[in-house]
Amino acid sequence: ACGGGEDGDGDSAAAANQLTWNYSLPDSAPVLLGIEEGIFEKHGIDLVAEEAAATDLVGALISGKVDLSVNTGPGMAVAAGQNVPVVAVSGVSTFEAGASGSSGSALVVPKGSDITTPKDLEGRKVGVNLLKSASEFGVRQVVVDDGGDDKKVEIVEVPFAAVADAFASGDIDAALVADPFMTQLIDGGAEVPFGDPIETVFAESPRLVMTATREWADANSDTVDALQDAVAESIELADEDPDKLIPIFEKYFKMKPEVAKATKINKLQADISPSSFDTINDVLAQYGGIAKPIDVEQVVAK
Amino acid sequence: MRRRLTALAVEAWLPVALVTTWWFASANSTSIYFPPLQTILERFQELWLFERVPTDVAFSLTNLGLGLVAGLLAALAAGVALGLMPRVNTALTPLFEFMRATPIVALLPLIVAMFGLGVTSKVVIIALGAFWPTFLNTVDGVRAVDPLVRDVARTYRLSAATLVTRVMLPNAAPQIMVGVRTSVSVAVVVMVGSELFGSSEGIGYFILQSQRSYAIADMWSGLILLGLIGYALNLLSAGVERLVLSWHEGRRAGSTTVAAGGA
Amino acid sequence: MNQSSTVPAVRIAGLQQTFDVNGASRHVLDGVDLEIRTGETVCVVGHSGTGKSTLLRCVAGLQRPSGGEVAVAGQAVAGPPDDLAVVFQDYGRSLMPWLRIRENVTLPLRRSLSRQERNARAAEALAAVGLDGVERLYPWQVSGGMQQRVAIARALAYRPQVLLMDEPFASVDAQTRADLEDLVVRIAAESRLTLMVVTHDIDEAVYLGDRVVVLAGKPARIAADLEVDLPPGRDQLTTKADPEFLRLRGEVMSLIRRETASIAEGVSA
Amino acid sequence: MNQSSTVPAVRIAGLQQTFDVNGASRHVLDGVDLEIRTGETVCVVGHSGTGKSTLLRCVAGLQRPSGGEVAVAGQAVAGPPDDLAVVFQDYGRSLMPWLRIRENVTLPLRRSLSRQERNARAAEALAAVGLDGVERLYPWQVSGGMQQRVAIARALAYRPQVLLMDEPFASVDAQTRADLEDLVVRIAAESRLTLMVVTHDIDEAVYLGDRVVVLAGKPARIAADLEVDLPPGRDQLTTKADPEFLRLRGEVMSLIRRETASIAEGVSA
Amino acid sequence: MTVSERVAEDREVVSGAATSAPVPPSAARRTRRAVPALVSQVAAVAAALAVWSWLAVTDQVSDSALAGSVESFARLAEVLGTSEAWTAIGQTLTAWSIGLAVALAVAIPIGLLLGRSTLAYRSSRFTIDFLRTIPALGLIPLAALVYGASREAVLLIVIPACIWPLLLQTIYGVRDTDPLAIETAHSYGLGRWSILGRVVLPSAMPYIATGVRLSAIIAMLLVISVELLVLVPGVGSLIAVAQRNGETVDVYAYTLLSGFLGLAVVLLFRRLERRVIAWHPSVRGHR
Ligand SMILES: Nc1ncnc2c1ncn2[C@@H]1O[C@H](COP(=O)(O)OP(=O)(O)OP(=O)(O)O)[C@@H](O)[C@H]1O
Ligand SMILES: Nc1ncnc2c1ncn2[C@@H]1O[C@H](COP(=O)(O)OP(=O)(O)OP(=O)(O)O)[C@@H](O)[C@H]1O
Ligand SMILES: [Mg+2]
Ligand SMILES: [Mg+2]
Repeated sequence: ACGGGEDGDGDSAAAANQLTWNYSLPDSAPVLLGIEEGIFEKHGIDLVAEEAAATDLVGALISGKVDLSVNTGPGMAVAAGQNVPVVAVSGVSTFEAGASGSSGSALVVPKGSDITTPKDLEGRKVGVNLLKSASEFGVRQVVVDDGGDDKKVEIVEVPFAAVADAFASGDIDAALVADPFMTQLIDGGAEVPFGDPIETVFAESPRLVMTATREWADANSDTVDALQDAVAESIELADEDPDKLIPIFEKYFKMKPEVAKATKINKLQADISPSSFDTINDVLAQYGGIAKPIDVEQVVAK
Repeated sequence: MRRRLTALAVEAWLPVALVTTWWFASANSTSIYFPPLQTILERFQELWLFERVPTDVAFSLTNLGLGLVAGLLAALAAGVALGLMPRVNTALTPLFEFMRATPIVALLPLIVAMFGLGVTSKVVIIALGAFWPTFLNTVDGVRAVDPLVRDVARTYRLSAATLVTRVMLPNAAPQIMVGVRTSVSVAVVVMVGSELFGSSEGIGYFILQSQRSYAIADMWSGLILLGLIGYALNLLSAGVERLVLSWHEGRRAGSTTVAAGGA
Repeated sequence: MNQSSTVPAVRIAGLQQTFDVNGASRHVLDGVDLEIRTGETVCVVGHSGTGKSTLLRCVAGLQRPSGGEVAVAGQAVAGPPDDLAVVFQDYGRSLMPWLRIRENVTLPLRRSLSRQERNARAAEALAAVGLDGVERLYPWQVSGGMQQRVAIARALAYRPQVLLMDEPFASVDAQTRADLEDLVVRIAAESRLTLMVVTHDIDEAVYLGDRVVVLAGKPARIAADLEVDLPPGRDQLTTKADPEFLRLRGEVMSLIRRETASIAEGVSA
Repeated sequence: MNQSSTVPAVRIAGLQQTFDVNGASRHVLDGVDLEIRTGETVCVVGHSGTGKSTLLRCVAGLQRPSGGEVAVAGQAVAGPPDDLAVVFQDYGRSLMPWLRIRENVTLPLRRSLSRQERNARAAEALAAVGLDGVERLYPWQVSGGMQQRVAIARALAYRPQVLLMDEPFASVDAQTRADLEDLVVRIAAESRLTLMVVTHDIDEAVYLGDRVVVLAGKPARIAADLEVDLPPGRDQLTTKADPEFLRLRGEVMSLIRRETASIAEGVSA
Repeated sequence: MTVSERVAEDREVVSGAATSAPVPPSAARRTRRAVPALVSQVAAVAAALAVWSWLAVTDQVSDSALAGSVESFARLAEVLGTSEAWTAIGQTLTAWSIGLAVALAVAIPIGLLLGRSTLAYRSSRFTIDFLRTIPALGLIPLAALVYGASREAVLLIVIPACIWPLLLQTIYGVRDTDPLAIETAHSYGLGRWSILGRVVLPSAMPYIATGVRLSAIIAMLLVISVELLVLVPGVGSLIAVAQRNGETVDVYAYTLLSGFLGLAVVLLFRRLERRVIAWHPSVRGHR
């Protein structure tokens, strides 16, 4: 069952349905809930979850360390742009705000800043926690959509934890931050002038997807179907009662109860289609995230 | 002339052999992590000769130079001072070791908070990285001076300046030089680390970006560039070393035994 | 002149030295008393391993005695006193291998003198010990005896008031040794140098010294302190043939031999 | 016996040695010829800096001569020959500071002997040079003379066939020196040791040597090679009072003095 | 008082004299001297903590970047009561010890060889200088790509990074061996390997010891850094999780923990070093 087969599990019959899965980002929580609630088991899949760093969602998959992983929609596009053979086997969330009405991230500015519209960012310095990512492209696109010139915006990488000090010292004029830092900053007086550029730009595009290598997905199309069903059912459960995710955050993300309670996730959606990558494809190609548009058919398991 | 050629051959055969092996072993590679060397070199030429020199390379090298100079000077001064004042050294050792043992990556937010996002914090980080190897070796080298040499210095009541420049530094020089050479390569490593945050240019930044976007050949080309920069810096320190340690080499060579000399 | 007759250049009183070795303690010096007047030359002789070098190191302030007192020019010694120079027994290691011979000699002069003066003094001192033309070599490029003479030159160029020498001529040939002895005698006389010389050559001790002190015993104390009553103005031939010289020489020799014998007995007992 | 009379233990022929110093070359040895028969003791004397140590180092295979040939036991020397031991002039540096005295002595013995045998040999050798009870000290914990004796003990414990000694008794007192001289004479006779001793003490050279070789000149060559024709069985008192001893002593002394004088002229010229 | 005097005086205070260990007149003096070393160390640490608290309390730096020292220590004490922390410490130490052991086993023999043979040294000089400048941090993502979040990824980064300083120190240590010591051994017929093992190695030991200390700490730093950046289970991943969740106090508590781990390692190696090179002037009389 293992794409790379490096695990060397000789007991192939028993392990036929045991799949290891790298999760990352709070949006993975509904899937984890499904595991806890036995939904995957019901679909004949024994999904074993291991956390991975958000910056490393492809390596373990390619090297066969795990069977499944998660990735972001833009991350998938970047990988596909370099012909990395990874495909989405199921959707999890989109860039739209979820049940809580918040996407959990926003562009914030220091208290009393004169920035009120995206165009005001021209000539300013904006911090994002990762360059060449949805954050950077989102910011650029909202500026352009507002009639501005994105080349006049200087975008630098700033760790979330350093944003407050960077504001205080005047190093940056705005920053795109996520929870729990967003809430901390807003509590500390920072303001949100115009919402979340990422949400605005990417909207219904896939935010979090479950991934596998193409080779694996081709060879295990039945399992892929079962996975999609299990994810869909898990999502339904999470949508019914979002509070069920709180213990998941505490257990799998080691969050403190207050933090877990305040954590918001995006709109959940298990369906995934090649065309849902169109926006991502356009924006990334526009700003150099990928050299040229990708063939979106390549990113999704058949 | 012939001796020069032989010397060159001695220096060059291993790298040439390694590169050749790499070239042929990777020629038909389809692994995304280990692209053919040919591809890497093509990218190298496109990227670094000399398109990105004024931006990424200049940015990184400036930080590196400033950080290295600051770090080494501080290490020499502090190392000699603490080598000469064992009591102070003893008092500060646990603190120093603790500071040294604390991963900078964990403190990045703090460093950004204290020194801002600009080049200052990068230079500070590089200086900090370059500091320790030279500092430790200097302290150890100064402390290891032959007790009899120390006695000579004491009885003849050498002035502080003479003691430091004529006795302690030359005595510790062999050990300081190891420290410097380690510092130089640590500095390059840390330079890359310093570009992990708050950057939009630099060789380290470029490498990280290449990795994130799976442009693996670009990443390799950047690593090769770093290796070359490191080698150049090492040549520089080797030159300094030859100058500083000429007595040392002469003494060694002067009494090389026949068999060893023939080897 | 008046002061110098009242305050001895070197005063050692009840000096004790014990070393801690592998947990046990080695008692090396036990109650050594010695006074050296300004301008006087005292030679210390004794069996190998008695404690001569240790005594010298205590006077030089390089070693803190376990007990007793040392004063140089009336000042209790707590660190190396001013205007005191030492020629170490292990001359090879006492030269800095990274400095050329000239720099080794001028090293202690850097405090006070200009570069030119320093070099002039070094040249003079090196010439005095018979070493011209090697200024620009490193110590490890010259022979053992030459190294030893560099160490002597360094001490002379420093122009100390008290000079301690630990077997300073051990590595030079007989002729050079005689020349160096005469050099030291001359300089000592000319500049009222207070001199303490450790030597294992009894002829040399009697020839150089105004007094010869025999250190002996385990732990060591001063076993004898002999005045050398020879006419002033030493000469290698006439002095060494003087009956008084021969008498003193014999006396010192028998003293040392007696000590050695009794030690041997002590060991076998 | 037959072979040893035909093949000399040490054969030096046309030995040249030049050093490269600051670009210029220093010509130290110029055409030295010397043969030492098995079991013979040859003492080398000469002015400080003539090239005695250099000569020894060439025989020991530690230095590649610039010209000429050296053979030990009929074998051309290309590296240190088997069964050859050296006592270095700079004994302090030749002892390993990280080894205790016993381990310093047993260091060269490792290969063939058991641990017990090694320790027994070391104890014996140390006792022979008058150093019992210091086995467990480090070299830097004992006096200069004691260090020198440790170096000698190491050479003796090694039981070489050829022993080269470079001013081996320079740092010990007269009495110990006499004892060590007798020790070496005895061992050399007992075990047909071929011995080459560099010394600056002419009495010692004549007393120890079957031959005394005078090295002199700049560059140096063998200026004289004197047979010592004294009755076998040396004794510190009788031998040194023998008229032949005194004659030889005088001859060597005048040879060296003449050389020194002519060098001094050379320098001033 | 000249500097050189002060040096010697200090030296005696700390080491009981380097050349020799004269017994001081009374034992009381020795204990009186030993105490200030500890006192001064405590004082230095206390001063540093004071500066830290001052920075945190007076809000020189924002709360999200710097937690107070008291809270951080309190939190550290708290987490040390959890099995989670100890598991992480175990994982980190395991990776650290494997990495360091491999580095030692590789670097010291090669260093001895390269230090003794000019030919080998010159042949490999370019390669070594080139390779050792390739930044460990830059390779982290590659290791992660190839091995994922696993101990292999950690070791792939840690081992080479530890080898270089150790290799260099060993080479220099070997080259600094007193030529006369080698000649002595050589003339006594000690073979190439005996000389290497019994003369060159002990003589180079002070350099190697510094190198081992350097490498031990570099290993610890990198193990934790890789854990942090790639989320390999261990102390580093605890820091990463705390950072991600914005729990500054936790970040500092775990950072303190990693600092203490490093400190423990260094103190351990200093101890070992004193035993191994007890004969060396810088250590003589310490024991
Ligand atoms: N490594 C070297 N480089 C340059 N010159 C050297 C070197 N070694 C020795 N010499 C020169 O060779 C000459 C002879 O030295 P050597 O040590 O053999 O003298 P020696 O006869 O043993 O003298 P001494 O009795 O003082 O020990 C000296 O003038 C010295 O300067
Ligand atoms: N650092 C030390 N630790 C232990 N013992 C020591 C130390 N230094 C000297 N000794 C001991 O003190 C004694 C006297 O040594 P010292 O060097 O004074 O002798 P010496 O009279 O100069 O002998 P020599 O004529 O052989 O040089 C020796 O027995 C030696 O072992
Ligand atoms: Mg002595
Ligand atoms: Mg010599």
